[in-house]
Amino acid sequence: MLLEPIFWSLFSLGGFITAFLFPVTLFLLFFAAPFHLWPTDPAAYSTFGGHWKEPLVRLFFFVLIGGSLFHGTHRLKFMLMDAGFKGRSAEAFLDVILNGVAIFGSLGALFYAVRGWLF
Amino acid sequence: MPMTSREYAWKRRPGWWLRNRRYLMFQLREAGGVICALYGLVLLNMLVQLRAGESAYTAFLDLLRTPPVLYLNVVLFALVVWHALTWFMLIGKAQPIQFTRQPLPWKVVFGINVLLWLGVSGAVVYLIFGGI
Amino acid sequence: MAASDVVFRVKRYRPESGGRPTFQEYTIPYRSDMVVLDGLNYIKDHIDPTLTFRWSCRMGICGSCGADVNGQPRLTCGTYVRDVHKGAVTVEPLSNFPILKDLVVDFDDFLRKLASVTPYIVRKDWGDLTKEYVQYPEDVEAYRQQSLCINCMLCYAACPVFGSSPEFVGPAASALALRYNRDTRDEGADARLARLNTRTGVWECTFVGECSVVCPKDVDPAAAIQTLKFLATMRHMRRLLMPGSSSR
Amino acid sequence: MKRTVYAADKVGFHILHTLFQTSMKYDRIHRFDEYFVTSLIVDGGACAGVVAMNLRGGTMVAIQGKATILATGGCGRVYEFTTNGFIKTGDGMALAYRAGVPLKDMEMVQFHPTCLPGTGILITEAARGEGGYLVNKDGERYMQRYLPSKMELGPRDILSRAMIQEMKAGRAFEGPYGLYMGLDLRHLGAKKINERIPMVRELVEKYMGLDPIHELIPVRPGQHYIMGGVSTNGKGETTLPGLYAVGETACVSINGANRLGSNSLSECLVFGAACGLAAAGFAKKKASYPRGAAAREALKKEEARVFDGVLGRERAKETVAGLRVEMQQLMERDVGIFREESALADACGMLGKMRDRFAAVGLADKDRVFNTELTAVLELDFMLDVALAIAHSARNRRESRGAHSRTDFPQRDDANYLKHTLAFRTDGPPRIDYVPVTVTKWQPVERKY
Repeated sequence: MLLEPIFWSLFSLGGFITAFLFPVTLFLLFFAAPFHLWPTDPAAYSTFGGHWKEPLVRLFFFVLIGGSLFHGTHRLKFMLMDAGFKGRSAEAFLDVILNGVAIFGSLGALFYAVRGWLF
Repeated sequence: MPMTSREYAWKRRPGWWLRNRRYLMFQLREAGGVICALYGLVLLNMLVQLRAGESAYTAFLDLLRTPPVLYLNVVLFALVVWHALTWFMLIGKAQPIQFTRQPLPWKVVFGINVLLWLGVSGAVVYLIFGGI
Repeated sequence: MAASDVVFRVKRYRPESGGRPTFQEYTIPYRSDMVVLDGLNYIKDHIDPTLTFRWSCRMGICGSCGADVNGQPRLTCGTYVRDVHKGAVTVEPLSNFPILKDLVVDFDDFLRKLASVTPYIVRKDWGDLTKEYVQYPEDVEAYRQQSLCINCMLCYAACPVFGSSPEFVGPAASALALRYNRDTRDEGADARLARLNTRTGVWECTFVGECSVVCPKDVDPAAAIQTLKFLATMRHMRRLLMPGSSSR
Repeated sequence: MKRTVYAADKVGFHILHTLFQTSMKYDRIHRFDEYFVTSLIVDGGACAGVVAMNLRGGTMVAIQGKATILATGGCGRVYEFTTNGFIKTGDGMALAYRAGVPLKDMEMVQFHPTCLPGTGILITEAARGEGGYLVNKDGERYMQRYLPSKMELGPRDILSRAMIQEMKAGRAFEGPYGLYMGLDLRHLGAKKINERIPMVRELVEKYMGLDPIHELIPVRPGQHYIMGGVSTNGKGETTLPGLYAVGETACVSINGANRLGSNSLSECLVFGAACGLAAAGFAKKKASYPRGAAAREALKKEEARVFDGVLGRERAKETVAGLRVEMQQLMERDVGIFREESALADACGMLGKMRDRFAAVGLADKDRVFNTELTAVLELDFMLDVALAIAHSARNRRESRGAHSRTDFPQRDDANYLKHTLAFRTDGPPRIDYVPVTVTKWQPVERKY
């Protein structure tokens, strides 16, 4: 059973998600305050924690984390294959490790997204 | 007496992606994609720390804002932006679904996507981060 | 007209002498309107008849004269020396292919790959062969771009994925698969997508895009492969969700 | 009824690739890529296959068969300026000729008026069809002097001859590749050029470094097609049982003395199909497979001739490139667009001498694998045979007809020359013979515009 079409779809979806949503998010969370480029600190505990109560915000971060993980691990796999990690067993190994990271990372994000809201 | 042809097997050089600028830009694009996954993990950890409470969260945030980590972040962020831009270029160059009779030139699609990107970013600022 | 000279650094490999490929330099008269192939022919006719390379039409249609010129795959008949030379012009056999002799490389692998994508019209029933299969201009437009491939192999030489995974079906064969899938007369799309939806198929492609940069006929194989990935995924999902349904 | 069909300006290209790709459907088609045929195997008065050199392996092999079809194209490389590819060296014609099959109407060589100087790349008729002008260095549309009723839309032979006359009158441009005329598209405007003849603009920009929207295209006549070839009937059959020829290699006589555009493609499609069916039918009916002994013998003979003979010759004064260029220039000058007795006599004599000089052509490349110097020598050998057949056929036709234009005999002479030329190979100059023309529906009349 070839899984590539499924992972490629998730990779593509992740590509759109990271391209459109990542730059602004990273800017606000990591650079806005330390470089004094924003009037407030969007990453401050109270601010961020306040927003986190919103279902839309939770969904947003779940999608962001899941998308970026599926996107990035797919690229990493092909980069490693290109660098010489070749052959069926090596590829299977990469598939298990990298897709594992993506799947468990996404589940983790899902866990935090629904926690305290659903249970 | 018949001669057997001895083909010379060609081997790809390890530093192939330094051979021209486009190959290098490709490698940076791919690296940008991987960096995105790294940030995905960082964000996940932020959620873990958020869940753990204010002190843990603030400690993590402070770590991110120590100069070495911050400047590393600037470099990685550049790659993420490059990754976004290349993604918009690729959409125009691939167009598996064609909405118009003639495929649009990739530069046009790229321009549309950049505008869309600015719009989406503005929406994220207001909807997710509560505005300025 | 021959104001000055130009140096050609040509990679040589003699199978019967063995050893590794080496560079040989030739100094030849320069003309502003000479193409790289003219230089090679000058060498062959006037300096060194042992220099071996393929060529025929010298107008970019037969696709036999490809070589790496200053590190980039090009048709030597369509590359002006004035555009590429910086003191010297380096000519090497196309990257990624086994070298038979000097600039002559072995393309047989491509012919097997081309055959593997069913590069012809498939029909369950050919019907009345004395009648025409009518196509409208827009039907032709759907596959015209991919049908212009001249099998020159520059795209394979430019493809780093093919360079590291020789089993990869590659750009030109994929583009030609799409050419037939888009043909309104064809009914073989499913088999072609099945072939391309494999370990050696389109999934190997990482969209470096260099194939489309070097293509002398603007076939744009990189875009063709992305389209095929999309179509293969659609087919795959349909079969997952609706087992037993054959697509189209 | 339309005379032809087309696929944009790339008809031949699409036929070629469709045929090649569709051939992959059949496992039983076995291609011998990059094998160079050096001779036919003739056994008991029939063709029994070919002896070929495997370029990659550097070995000679005999390929036996009940039926053999020659489809090797034309012989444009016999001339200095040609629109043909480098590999169009008349191999198939020479192979049949050496096996005793006559070459028919070889004097009928078509020259296309609009080729880029230097490369010989063809600028299609469509450039004039869309309204392009032919001008001399004074900017004059000189065709008004030669064919005022049709101007630039006249037939290829008349346009080519008018160009040569303008050149002789000193009204041509002079460039690095000799004299040329101007093809002016500038008045058509960018829009029309881009829409109707994009390939013309692409070729001129790419291979001439000029933009036809703003500049004159330099053009001169070049050899384009040979109406003559291996004498066959409508089914591609030659006089040698089991040997067939088709396409430009063959002369079915559908082109007479002057081919119309696109008829070459009919030859491939229509007569290609007829020939294939005839050859298959012949093979089916023929009970016994050719004997191996004849093939082995032919193989041995060719190995000795090519590897011990040609490849063994040491390189000296006479080189393959030198002799080839000499032959091409001679053909261009004396057996080209205009012909006359003394020049043709001279050409026949010179070509005979070149045949002898050929024996002294030596090789620098002694390798067997992919030896393109060796194949160039073998091709020159074939070309000399073909060139001799052309020159002698032309010399013996003392009239002007179609593409064959004798300045000393400017009139058509149906009383004496309404007949096909046949050239037979001998150890000396070719033996020229004639056969009557079969006239069916259309009686020959004088060409008037």
